[in-house]
Amino acid sequence: MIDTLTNILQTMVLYATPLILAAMGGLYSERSGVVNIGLEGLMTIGAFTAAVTTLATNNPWIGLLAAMLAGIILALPHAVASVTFKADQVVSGVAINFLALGISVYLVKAMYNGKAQTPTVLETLDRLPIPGLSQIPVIGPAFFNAFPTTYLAVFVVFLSYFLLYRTPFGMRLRAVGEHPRAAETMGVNVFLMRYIAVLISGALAAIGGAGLSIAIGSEFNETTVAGQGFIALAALIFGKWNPFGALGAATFFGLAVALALTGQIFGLTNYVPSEVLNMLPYILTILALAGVVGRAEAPAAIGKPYETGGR
Amino acid sequence: AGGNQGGGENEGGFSAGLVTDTGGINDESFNETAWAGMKKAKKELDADIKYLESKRDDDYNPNLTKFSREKRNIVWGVGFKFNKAIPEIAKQFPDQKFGIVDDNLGGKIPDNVVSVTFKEEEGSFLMGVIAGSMTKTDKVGFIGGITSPLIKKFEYGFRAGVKAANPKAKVTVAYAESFKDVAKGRSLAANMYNDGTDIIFHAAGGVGKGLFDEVKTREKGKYWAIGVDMDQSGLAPDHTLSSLVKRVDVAVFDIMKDMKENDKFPGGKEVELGLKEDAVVPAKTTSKHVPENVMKKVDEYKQKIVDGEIKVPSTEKEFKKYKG
Amino acid sequence: METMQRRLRESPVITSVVSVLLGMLVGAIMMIAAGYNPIQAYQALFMSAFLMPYDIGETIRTISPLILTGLAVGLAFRTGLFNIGVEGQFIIGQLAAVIVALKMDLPPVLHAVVAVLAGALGGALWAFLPGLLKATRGVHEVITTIMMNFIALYLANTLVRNWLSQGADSTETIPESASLRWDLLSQAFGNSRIHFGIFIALATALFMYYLLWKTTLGFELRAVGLNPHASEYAGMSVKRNLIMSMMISGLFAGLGGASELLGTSGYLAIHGSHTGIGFDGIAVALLGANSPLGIVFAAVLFGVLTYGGPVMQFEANVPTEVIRVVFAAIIFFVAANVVRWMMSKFGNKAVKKSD
Amino acid sequence: MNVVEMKGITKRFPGIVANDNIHLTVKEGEIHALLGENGAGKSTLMNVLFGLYQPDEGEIRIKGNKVEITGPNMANELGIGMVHQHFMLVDPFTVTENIILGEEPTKNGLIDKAKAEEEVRSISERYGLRVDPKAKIRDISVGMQQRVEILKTLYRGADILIFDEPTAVLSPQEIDELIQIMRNLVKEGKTIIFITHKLKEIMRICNAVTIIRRGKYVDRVEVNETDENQLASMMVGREVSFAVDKEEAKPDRTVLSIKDLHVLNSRKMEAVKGLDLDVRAGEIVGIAGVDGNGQTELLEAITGLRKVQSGSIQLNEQEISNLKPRSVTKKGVGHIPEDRHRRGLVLDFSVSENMVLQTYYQPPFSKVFNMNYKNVDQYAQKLVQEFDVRTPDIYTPSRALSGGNQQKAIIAREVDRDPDLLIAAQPTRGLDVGAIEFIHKRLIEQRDKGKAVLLMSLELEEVLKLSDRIAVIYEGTIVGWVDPANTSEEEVGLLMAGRKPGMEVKQ
Ligand SMILES: Nc1ncnc2c1ncn2[C@@H]1O[C@H](COP(=O)(O)OP(=O)(O)OP(=O)(O)O)[C@@H](O)[C@H]1O
Ligand SMILES: Nc1ncnc2c1ncn2[C@@H]1O[C@H](COP(=O)(O)OP(=O)(O)OP(=O)(O)O)[C@@H](O)[C@H]1O
Ligand SMILES: [Mg+2]
Ligand SMILES: [Mg+2]
Repeated sequence: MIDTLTNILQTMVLYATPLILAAMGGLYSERSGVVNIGLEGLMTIGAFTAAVTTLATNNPWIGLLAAMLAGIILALPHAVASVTFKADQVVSGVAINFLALGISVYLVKAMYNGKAQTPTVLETLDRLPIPGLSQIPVIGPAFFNAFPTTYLAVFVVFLSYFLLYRTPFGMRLRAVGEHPRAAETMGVNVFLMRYIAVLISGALAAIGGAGLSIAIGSEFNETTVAGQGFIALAALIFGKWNPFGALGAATFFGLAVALALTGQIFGLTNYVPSEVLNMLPYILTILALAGVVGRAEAPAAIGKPYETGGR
Repeated sequence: AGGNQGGGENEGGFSAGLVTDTGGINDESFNETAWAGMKKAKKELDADIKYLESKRDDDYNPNLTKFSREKRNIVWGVGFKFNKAIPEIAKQFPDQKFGIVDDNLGGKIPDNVVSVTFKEEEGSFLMGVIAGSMTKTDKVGFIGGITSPLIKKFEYGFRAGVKAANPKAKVTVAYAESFKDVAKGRSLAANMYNDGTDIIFHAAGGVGKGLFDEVKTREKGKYWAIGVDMDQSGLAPDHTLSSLVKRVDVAVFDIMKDMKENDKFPGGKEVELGLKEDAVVPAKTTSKHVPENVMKKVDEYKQKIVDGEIKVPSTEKEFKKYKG
Repeated sequence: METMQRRLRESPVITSVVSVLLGMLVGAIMMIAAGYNPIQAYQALFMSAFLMPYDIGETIRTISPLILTGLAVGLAFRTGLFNIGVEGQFIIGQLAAVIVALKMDLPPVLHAVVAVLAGALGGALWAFLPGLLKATRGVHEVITTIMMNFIALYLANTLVRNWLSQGADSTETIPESASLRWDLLSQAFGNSRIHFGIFIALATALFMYYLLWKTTLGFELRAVGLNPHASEYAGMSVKRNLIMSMMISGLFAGLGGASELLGTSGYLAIHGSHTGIGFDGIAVALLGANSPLGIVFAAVLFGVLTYGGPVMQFEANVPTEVIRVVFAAIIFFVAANVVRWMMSKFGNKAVKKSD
Repeated sequence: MNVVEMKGITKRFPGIVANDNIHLTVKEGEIHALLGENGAGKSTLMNVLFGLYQPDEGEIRIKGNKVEITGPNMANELGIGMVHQHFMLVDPFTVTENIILGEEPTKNGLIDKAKAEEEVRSISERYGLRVDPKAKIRDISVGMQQRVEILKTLYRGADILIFDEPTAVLSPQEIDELIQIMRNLVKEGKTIIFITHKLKEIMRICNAVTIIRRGKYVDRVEVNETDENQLASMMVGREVSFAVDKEEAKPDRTVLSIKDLHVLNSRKMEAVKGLDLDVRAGEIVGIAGVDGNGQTELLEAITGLRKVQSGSIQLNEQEISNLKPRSVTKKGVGHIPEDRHRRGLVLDFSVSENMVLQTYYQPPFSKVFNMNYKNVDQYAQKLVQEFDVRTPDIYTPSRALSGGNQQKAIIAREVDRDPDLLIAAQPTRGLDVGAIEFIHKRLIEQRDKGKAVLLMSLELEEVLKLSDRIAVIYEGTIVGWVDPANTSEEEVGLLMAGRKPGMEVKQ
């Protein structure tokens, strides 16, 4: 029983980690008023870059850094299109998704002799037990023998909370997402804030993706991310655009996946088709939304391009 | 870059085309091994070879059509997913010869089609023997990709092998319902290992990568993985007991060789390959971690299967009847 | 001169054409960078779609479901909803159609009609829940539809394996009576799998135009999409229209799934991941500016690129993925209205020079 | 000394010259009015001064120095602060957060909340601007929001303050309070530029006026050398009559009768508490009250937009409470909503489509389920002409119309449906005198045709001028009825503040 609980928690953490990071990325962008449906693409480019760089350098930390950089670079067109050119942000985000998948698989094929996946990354960011804490029964193995990206994700959540709610930078960023004109009259540079926010979102989502290719998994292919960017977006909304809310939502989703997977190990499949078990996380999410969470209040200016001197 | 070998038509020579399923040409699985067979044909038969990748199931028809228009000596469709497209195109191009891997078209094979199938259960049985003999916890695991008759062959063959070698051992079975979700593979593996399982066999394509990712991080000599399709020991050299290698390359090559050299084409037939044909065998690297006595046992069982002494079950029904 | 310049700047056709060319330029740069020959590649890409009647037929077949999923996304957008769930509704459309095709015994034509209608209904019902939750509980449709996509996938898989087949990977092929293929048409296009789906798609585009701009329901749907508060004030039921809009959107998607199944594949297979046609629909709708005509054109472009992609890889060795990059670039250029920006830069310079 | 000198300012927008060679001179320590019709270019000129827009031509001198104001930051540095016509407040933020935004006091890189609140408190005490530093903007009254806006400028040490139409949204008491605040500010050495449409206010507190008309400079006059009539005619370019000509009302049967009504607001608190009200055919009943006393909820309850908890609402002796908006409309209620952008119009619909927003499904606009746009357009054309809606054509999106014309379009739509009861909520908010005149005439015309008119306005003057009877609302109930002919702004104002006339008023 205890083992099962450990199993469930460990799987939960594993699944939640990339979602948390990507959702934090989305948080910055959307809090500043820029919809980011491109999280999926940003994760993809992160996963790709991390794998390729780690293969080249044999150092996953460099891979992680490179992924961050790639995320920032790919987020740039989204920022340019939606902030400077005032394009529809959803459209631009969808383009990011196409672009990321296209570029990364194209480059994988060009680099690895037509192969659709990278070779296996041998040096990965393995589970990192925290001495002492990891010995605690049940929660120790789940929370304190986690991947470095997990610790990073939790750190980013706390950091984001402080940054967004305690610092001038965060206050300005949120103001820009609620009422850009008001922020501008107070001397806040709306464009700059939005650029920074979108680029941060690229960096964080890319780290989330990197975790999939150099921590949890050890290669990159077309399906490495497979919709997790969208789930992260859902977690962000589910969590009401709040760092801890998003953390909770991503963890909830991880828990639902864990229940389904562990259920299989228990032989639940003798009674329920495995497909139905696999549906569980999604059904639970909908039930939670319908039953408990309900209406979420988006940042007021989300999705609206801002024009200096416009009305 | 890329990988289309050879140029245009070579008059009087031999030409072949290969259409992959959605896994792509370098899937580290049957598409890739099939292509290896083609490359061998290029080298040894001087064949002109080309491949087309399919992005979606909808692409099978146009891709097969493209090669048929070029009047290649044979067009291969690799994977059971071609079981609807091959008969349809074969009907449209009655003079064209086709080959399908991993499906027998329900027995209704057109005259211009050869079907190549494997007795995966036989090879899996040997994997089961290895796992059953070597488990210290009497708990072994199986991770499947998407539930399907093909993957079930692996599962029941494996379970029968375990049962034969170690009736006490318990087999935990889980399906990821995906061939791609690495994280799921890893989580399932972690769950099983945490649960006391010490050896896991997979037939789950990319999902299986997660198994290797997980086993790698665990204590050497205690936790093991068994690969599938190709020799996967490279993914975790210290943790891989064995891999079940499916010699699609040999099958594909042999048929083409027969066509070119003997002008023989087993049209309308199912070529079923098993242990007897050495088509589903343990990887060469197996002996690295598997002790001699177990290797010996594997050989004994292999002989019994080849001799027909043991009939390996491939479905749930057959497995239930199987006594071990 | 000035009016002409302005007209050029504002014409959506010019914007689209220039954006397409620019997008292809981006693709060409990528190809050159990786050492491929872009001219050869593009030649193969576009030739392949029109090479033979067979290819034209197959291209049209590729286009048909894209039109329908594009219309589905576009209609929802028009009414203020973002239906990411087109993918799932498409799958349910396939599922419902294949159930009717396999489990019911009906005379030809009627069988096909009932199967198509079942698919449409299935898609509509699948979209009903997100609509309902949005209307009554304020749950964001983006989340629910994303979740519903996965549920649809697994639902279809489990039904195929446990009910529609005996544990196999796919269902039987549907009977002739339920097929949307028409031999004469197929033969006219070199035995390709072109089918009635294209007519369904075009008729649906017309229907969407008619619905939105010619009917009272369309008036309501648009009003609610643009300003729910004013619509409520004016006596429209915001909730009902929200649900309606989701359902009509789902209906289009379901039609897409049904006609794809009954016309193209003829069976439903177990899938490990989504088909992607629903997601492509998002891009198509956005590129087509959510207007029925625009969506049809965007689907044609996307269809040609999609069908030609593998040939490009085959002929010029260029990985097909470059197509996605090209398409992404096109979307960017259209969305950012780069053409107008270039025109204004260019225009200003011209004016300054003439000063 | 001239604190502000704007010379020959020209600002063009695509298709329009908003400011055409405008001059503005403001002396130190004065309250300077900027007067002009809607769309005259007042806000634009002030946005130029505040650095939000860059002028195409002209020069600006602040305290004698020629400057180029490149942005609000620069304006702040020059000591210019602006209270915008449409409040620039971040709703989910607190009062303090709004004030310090952009210039936050920090400790170790984090916002020093305690210090910020302390500072806000001290400035607010110094100038008599009562606010709750910890309250969220969305929870406070409009009056307090405005004080926050003023505090924002003072926090930044502004000594030139621009108030863009600050009184349009305030109750008489709040206006008095604001005027007191402005006097305090001048006493503290500040200079104020004050935009308003209300000539009385100009006469009351301003020293000088600059008048602009259609983007052009008209004149600068000292207040003590002019009067209301002269200002009005300078602004409009013709003589304007302020008096509303109306005959004695001939009230008939009761059209609307409300008994013991209870309604909750959006926060689920009781906003209307046992309210009784009746309106008869042929009369205008005005509801006077300070914003937030249940007016909005009352009107929404009548029109079916909000649920009634208990009590009855009868229209022509039929119960209409908790009917759907459409049924209420059909039973003969017309409604000019308070917030025209939110409720009144689908801004992205054409003028023509907006004209049939409630009636689109009825013949001749529709047949079965088809729309007949030919008839819709014909009808819209007719209304546009009849009601003098200034629009390029009926296909123009209503977003592009000026506020006054948007309002005219709504009135046209509501009046033409010939309802028994016409509810007009804030019908002239933010409009210029010309437009106000037009709308007032239309309302009286309805009354004279024997319709019942229920008028809700935060502008006491308007209520007094138009109504035949006035119901004063306070905390969700009618606290008194007054006869406009025999009352004064003071008396009504006291009732609105919840005090019975004759009671001692403590200062
Ligand atoms: N950003 C803008 N883009 C285009 N036109 C504008 C813009 N801002 C103002 N205008 C135009 O400039 C003119 C002046 O507008 P402005 O807001 O300055 O008027 P105003 O005098 O403040 O009117 P009101 O009394 O209604 O506040 C209007 O006709 C308006 O159409
Ligand atoms: N986005 C825009 N682009 C161009 N012109 C605009 C835009 N928005 C408004 N205008 C113009 O601004 C003018 C005034 O609009 P505005 O809404 O400020 O009117 P208003 O009379 O001030 O109404 P309100 O009472 O709402 O303040 C109109 O003439 C309109 O044409
Ligand atoms: Mg103004
Ligand atoms: Mg105005």
